[in-house]
Amino acid sequence: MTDLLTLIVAKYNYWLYVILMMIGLYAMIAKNNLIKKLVGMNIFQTAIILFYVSIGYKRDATIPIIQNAHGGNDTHAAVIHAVDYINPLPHVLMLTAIVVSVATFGVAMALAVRVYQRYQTLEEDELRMRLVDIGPEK
Amino acid sequence: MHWLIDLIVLTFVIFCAIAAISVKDLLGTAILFGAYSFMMCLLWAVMGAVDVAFTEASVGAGVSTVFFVAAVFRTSRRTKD
Amino acid sequence: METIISIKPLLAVLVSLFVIPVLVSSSGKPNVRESWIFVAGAIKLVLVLSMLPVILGGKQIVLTLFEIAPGAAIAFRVDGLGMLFAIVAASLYIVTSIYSIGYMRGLNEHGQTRFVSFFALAISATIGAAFSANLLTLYLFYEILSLATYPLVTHHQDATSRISGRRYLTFILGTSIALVLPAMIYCYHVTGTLEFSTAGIFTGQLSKPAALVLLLMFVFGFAKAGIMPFHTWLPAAMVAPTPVSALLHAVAVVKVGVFSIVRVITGIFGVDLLADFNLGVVVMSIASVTILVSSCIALSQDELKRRLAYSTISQLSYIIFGVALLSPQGLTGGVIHIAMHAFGKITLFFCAGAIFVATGKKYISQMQGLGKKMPFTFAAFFVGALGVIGLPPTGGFYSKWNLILGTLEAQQTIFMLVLLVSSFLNAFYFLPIVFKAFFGKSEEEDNKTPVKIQEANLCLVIPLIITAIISVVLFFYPTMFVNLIKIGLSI
Amino acid sequence: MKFLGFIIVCLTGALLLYGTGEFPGWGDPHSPASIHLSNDYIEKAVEQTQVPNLVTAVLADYRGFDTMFETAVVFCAGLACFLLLRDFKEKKERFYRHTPTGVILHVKDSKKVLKTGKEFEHMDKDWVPSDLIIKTICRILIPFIQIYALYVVAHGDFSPGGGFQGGVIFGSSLILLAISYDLKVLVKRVKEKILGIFAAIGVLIYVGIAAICMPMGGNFLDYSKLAPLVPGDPHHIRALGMLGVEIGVGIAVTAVMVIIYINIVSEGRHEEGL
Amino acid sequence: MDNYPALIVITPLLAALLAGIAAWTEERLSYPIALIGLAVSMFAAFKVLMQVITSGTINYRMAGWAPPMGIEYTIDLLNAMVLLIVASIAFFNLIASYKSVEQETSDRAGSFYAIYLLFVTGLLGVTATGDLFNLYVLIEITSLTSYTMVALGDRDRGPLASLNYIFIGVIGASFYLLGVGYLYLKTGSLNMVDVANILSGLHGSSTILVAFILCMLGIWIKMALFPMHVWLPNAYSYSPVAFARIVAPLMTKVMVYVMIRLMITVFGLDYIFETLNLSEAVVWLATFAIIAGAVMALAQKNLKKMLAYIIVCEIGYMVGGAWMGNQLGMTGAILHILNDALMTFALFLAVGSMVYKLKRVDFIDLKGLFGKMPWTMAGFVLAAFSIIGVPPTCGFFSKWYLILGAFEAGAYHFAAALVISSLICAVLFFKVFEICFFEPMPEGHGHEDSSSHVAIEEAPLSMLIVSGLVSISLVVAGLYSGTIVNTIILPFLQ
Repeated sequence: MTDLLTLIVAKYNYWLYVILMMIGLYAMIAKNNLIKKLVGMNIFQTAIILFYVSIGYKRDATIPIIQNAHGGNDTHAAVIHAVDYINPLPHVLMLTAIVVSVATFGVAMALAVRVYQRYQTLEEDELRMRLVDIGPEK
Repeated sequence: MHWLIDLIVLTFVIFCAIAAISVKDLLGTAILFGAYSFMMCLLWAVMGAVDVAFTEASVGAGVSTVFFVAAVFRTSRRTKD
Repeated sequence: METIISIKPLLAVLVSLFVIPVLVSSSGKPNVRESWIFVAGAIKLVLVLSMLPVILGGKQIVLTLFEIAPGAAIAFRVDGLGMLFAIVAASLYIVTSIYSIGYMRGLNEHGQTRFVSFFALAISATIGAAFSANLLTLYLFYEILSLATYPLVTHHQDATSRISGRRYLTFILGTSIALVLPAMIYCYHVTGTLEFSTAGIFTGQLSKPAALVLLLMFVFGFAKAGIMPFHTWLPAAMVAPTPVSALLHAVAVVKVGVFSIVRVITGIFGVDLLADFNLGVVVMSIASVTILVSSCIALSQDELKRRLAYSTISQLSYIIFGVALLSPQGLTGGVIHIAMHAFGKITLFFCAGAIFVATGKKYISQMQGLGKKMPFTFAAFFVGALGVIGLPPTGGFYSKWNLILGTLEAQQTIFMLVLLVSSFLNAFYFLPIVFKAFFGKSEEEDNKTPVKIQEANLCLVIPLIITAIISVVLFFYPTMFVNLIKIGLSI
Repeated sequence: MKFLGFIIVCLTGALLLYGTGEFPGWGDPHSPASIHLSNDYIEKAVEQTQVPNLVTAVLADYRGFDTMFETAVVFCAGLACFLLLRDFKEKKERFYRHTPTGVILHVKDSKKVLKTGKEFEHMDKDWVPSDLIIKTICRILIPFIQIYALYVVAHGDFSPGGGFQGGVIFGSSLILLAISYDLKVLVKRVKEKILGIFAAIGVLIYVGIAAICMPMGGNFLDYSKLAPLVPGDPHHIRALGMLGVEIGVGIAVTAVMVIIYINIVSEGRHEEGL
Repeated sequence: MDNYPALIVITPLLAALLAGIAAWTEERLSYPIALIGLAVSMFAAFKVLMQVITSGTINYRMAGWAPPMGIEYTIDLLNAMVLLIVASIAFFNLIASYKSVEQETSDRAGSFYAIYLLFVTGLLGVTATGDLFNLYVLIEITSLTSYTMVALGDRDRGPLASLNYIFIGVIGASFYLLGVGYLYLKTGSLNMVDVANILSGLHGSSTILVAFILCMLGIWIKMALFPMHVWLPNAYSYSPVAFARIVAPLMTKVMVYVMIRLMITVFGLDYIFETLNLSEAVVWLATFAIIAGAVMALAQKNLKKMLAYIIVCEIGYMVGGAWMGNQLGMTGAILHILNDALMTFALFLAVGSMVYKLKRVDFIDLKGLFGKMPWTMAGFVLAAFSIIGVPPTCGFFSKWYLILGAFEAGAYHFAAALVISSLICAVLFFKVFEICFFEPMPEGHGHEDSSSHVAIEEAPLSMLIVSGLVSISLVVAGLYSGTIVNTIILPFLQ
């Protein structure tokens, strides 16, 4: 029982991330409205970012900014313990991932506007009907 | 203590996510999405990822939401699902 | 065996390839264009013949171009068999070129530049196939030939030729990809080589059922050989202009198919292996069925070219039949029939074309009495028919004689019967044509409407006379070909 | 589709959960991720780069190559929005307000363009600008936001933030201008051409700084080789290089954010919108 | 100078930025800038290939940091080959595309070139990098640019197709990112070689298994392996010609390269084929992909769509070969990366010329094309033969290795699928040839009112020259495939 409890405490948030990802994925696949799909896409991406960030998390450690880096003398700078600082690498990766996701989001929004301009709707089923209406492909 | 905050915020995040994809008003979705991003940003701050949190605060809760509202402004607000 | 490395086989293949750009660029000037064809054809023939003494001296000429994988290279090797085939193809190419000038100009056909270009490409591929050192190279040229002849077959660009072209490709390309390619790669997978050798490439890796399946895949896969039921492309391809039918469907295309099968039987499996497994009989039975059935069908055809086509199908199976006898006499008879039949059949096709150009007649029933108007044509036709039937004084007799001896040698008496029966059938469907042409009454005589019919122009008549004469000459001097075969198969 | 989606989601979820089975516990300081590389970064970064914010150090130096492409992605997004939405045709319908009387004119012919000035005011079809309070407050706020943005860029080496965050904030301030007034105000102040060029120049600064290292004898992005070019303490040259790079990122991001916003909100016409 | 590895990727990026600036100041300059950028990149790629062949793998440390701390470019024979393919195809396509771009996106050509160069940068970077996360960023660059381009081509359907492409593409990229996350969690590193070293002690781990599956799924989605191919036909047929011509030969091939790289360098063939034993299932999947792609191609009425489905089929070839679990299959797959890139490029070059002249390429629009555009059609025919697998074009030789590999692995179904797909391709292409050859061109083609009728004639010379070069290279690559295998592929695999 305690094993299970420690397991839950140690892992529960990974499970919740998975749930979050799946909410996003479900919205991307099953939602009818294109904007909703985009929201799903963003949820999916942020959930992954969350996953990465939590890889980097370390108990009893502080943010990855070295204190007194330039403030003290040389002896001071020498005592940096890796255990005291959170792993900066996932943060770096996720900064990049966030930028990528916002870029994709922007482009997707622009496309959604274009689609709406052309078909006056963003619902997938209606779009499919419009596509049938405009006839065979050129 | 950490994990308690973490759990509470995480629950909020999931709640916001579900709400954002199930509201029938797209402007509502935009706002809920902003809230979701902000919660997410809190979560990251809790985990010590200040830079990421900062970015998400400015991007996810800021610019993305603005883009979202702009897109909703140029398209329709209502949706069937 | 002693080998010489020489670039000659490559040159012989490439010479008509290099001439294609020249042909295309001189498309506005027909005379210039056609003289180039002759130059190329002559160079080709000279190159081929220049290798002849070496081969007759018991040596081989080899040239490896590209090593694709160990044991599978694009390489040439000139041996007796290849030499025989190359001589036939190269010499008939020149003759056909003369003929096609007459034919195409006589009928004022469109797209003549395209026609001669692809013709040159096709003959390149034929020589390449003759000189292939291994199955990969052979397959390569086989495929090039299939594709190069497609525009020739469909030259008229009308609905009929479209259907024929479709059938042509379906059978030839389809079988080669679906049957030959896997079989070839399987051979390579098992043995690690595709090099032709008289002992065969398999050294005990093959069980009898596997060998049977592979053999059948090859025999049917090389559908250019026209083994039934993959023969229907051949009559269909007769929509092509007659020079195409003549050269490609009496010499190049069909003979490449047969030649490939011969190569596979003698060079890949090896005569001994097939004899051990007793698989020759299987191939012989298939060939026999084709011989008899197609002869019967030929009897019922009224269109001359179609009758010739069915006759070709049966004659091709003679060759396979002979090789499948797996005895020295049978092999000799089969392989030499490649040459003998080529000269005989091309004469017949030339005649059919000449008749068509001169009179516009395609059907045998319309040809009564034409012999008096076109004596040279029909005389040549007669010689050609004798060659195909296998009667002296033509070369055809020699090959048929050897085949019959081969059946005796291999103690397959029943199959000798097949040969005899089919020879009778051959006689039945050819000789009446000649007879009626000379002694029957023409429609014009019945109708009393004088229509001026005379021999076709010289470009058409001279080639057919030449081939008829060669056909006769071969009866008296077959030695060179026989020697080539003996050297090629080391028998 | 819903059912299919549900099944795919369940399968993927199950797969992911299966993978968590062997995860180290959350926040475990001894997990491989926290030991292998991160210790090197934490312990050596300050010494090697003189930048106390480890994230910035890794972002702009150790993995500066990633960041360069990240900026290229942003540039690409800007280009994409321009290519997709920009429409140079003028809209046919226009609305004008006669300022003295408050009468609104609806002009349907695109050729008739009224001269806007004291008498006539061009107004948006769909968007009525906010009232005075919001306008005023925004006007006061925007300079502060912009200064903050500059601070974020400049101080990225020492505290959270950096070129990207600063750029986004600066971009947001301009967007705020558009929202509180209307789009025309923004378009008038920030020319499209300037934005387009700045988006490219920002990235170009980054790539340029990185590329100059090559003729200076170092590898691509090796800031330490820039020392002869820059006066000052060669000890801090990496930090300086990073600052330069961050400024480039900031410029590019600012420009691109505004480009995306303007194009989305005005459907590419740059005339009227939120 | 030994900065060539960086130059390969940097010059297109620089050129993209300069072209972006030129788009706003002096638009005429953007084309020469792009051309110069790609020429330099191609030259650098060539230099690198020569260097790798003579002196072995090149490691280039970005910013001078030793891996795994910094990002490293590891260029071995496989990379170098793919880099040269990508750079040269991009360069030659640019030469051929000047007129098409002028015709299709004249008012924003500068931005178009910038996007084009960014796409090439992404592909080159994906190929050159030795870092798992860097790979992700670069994949996103290629994706983002291709999303844009898809929306630009067909005004009616493009945006919607592109949006759907985004959804699928993001799922693919995110799966890959997740996979890398799982890997990172277990190994703590992102450098491919470093990760591989650590992984060798972790073979039994379920996390690594999931990471592997996620990475593969992500890459498969990006490369459009059946049944994850739905985005591809639209993406290829809606984008502007100049872009379709480069995305079709390169995008999927580079993704196949990534798959092979992950299999060989990161996870290790031992892990995949011995510990996991997944070979058979994936080869079956590839078999279905081949058959499905071929059959769907049969149902198409538009040339571009048909070619797109043929690419789906070709992807099956490469995936199947790579997963065969023996050296022959892998050789075939790698050789097919080169060959397929060349032959799809040749095909799309021809199609591009047709689109340039005809505007639409439904089958019915192609009537009588042999007469009107003989040289374009000659290139098309040669490329088609290569796809069918007629020797001596290069398509035959990779098929040769693939079938040999299938025989060795006992995967006879895969060999059968290869043969069947060849037959179907033959049917497909001869269907097109028949239309072009037998049916006369109708009057007033492509325009409802015959007053604006323009005579269809041969494509511009720039297109023809490139088309001719590529067609010749098909045969040359075929004949020298033995050399390629011996100098590049076999040394790489050993």
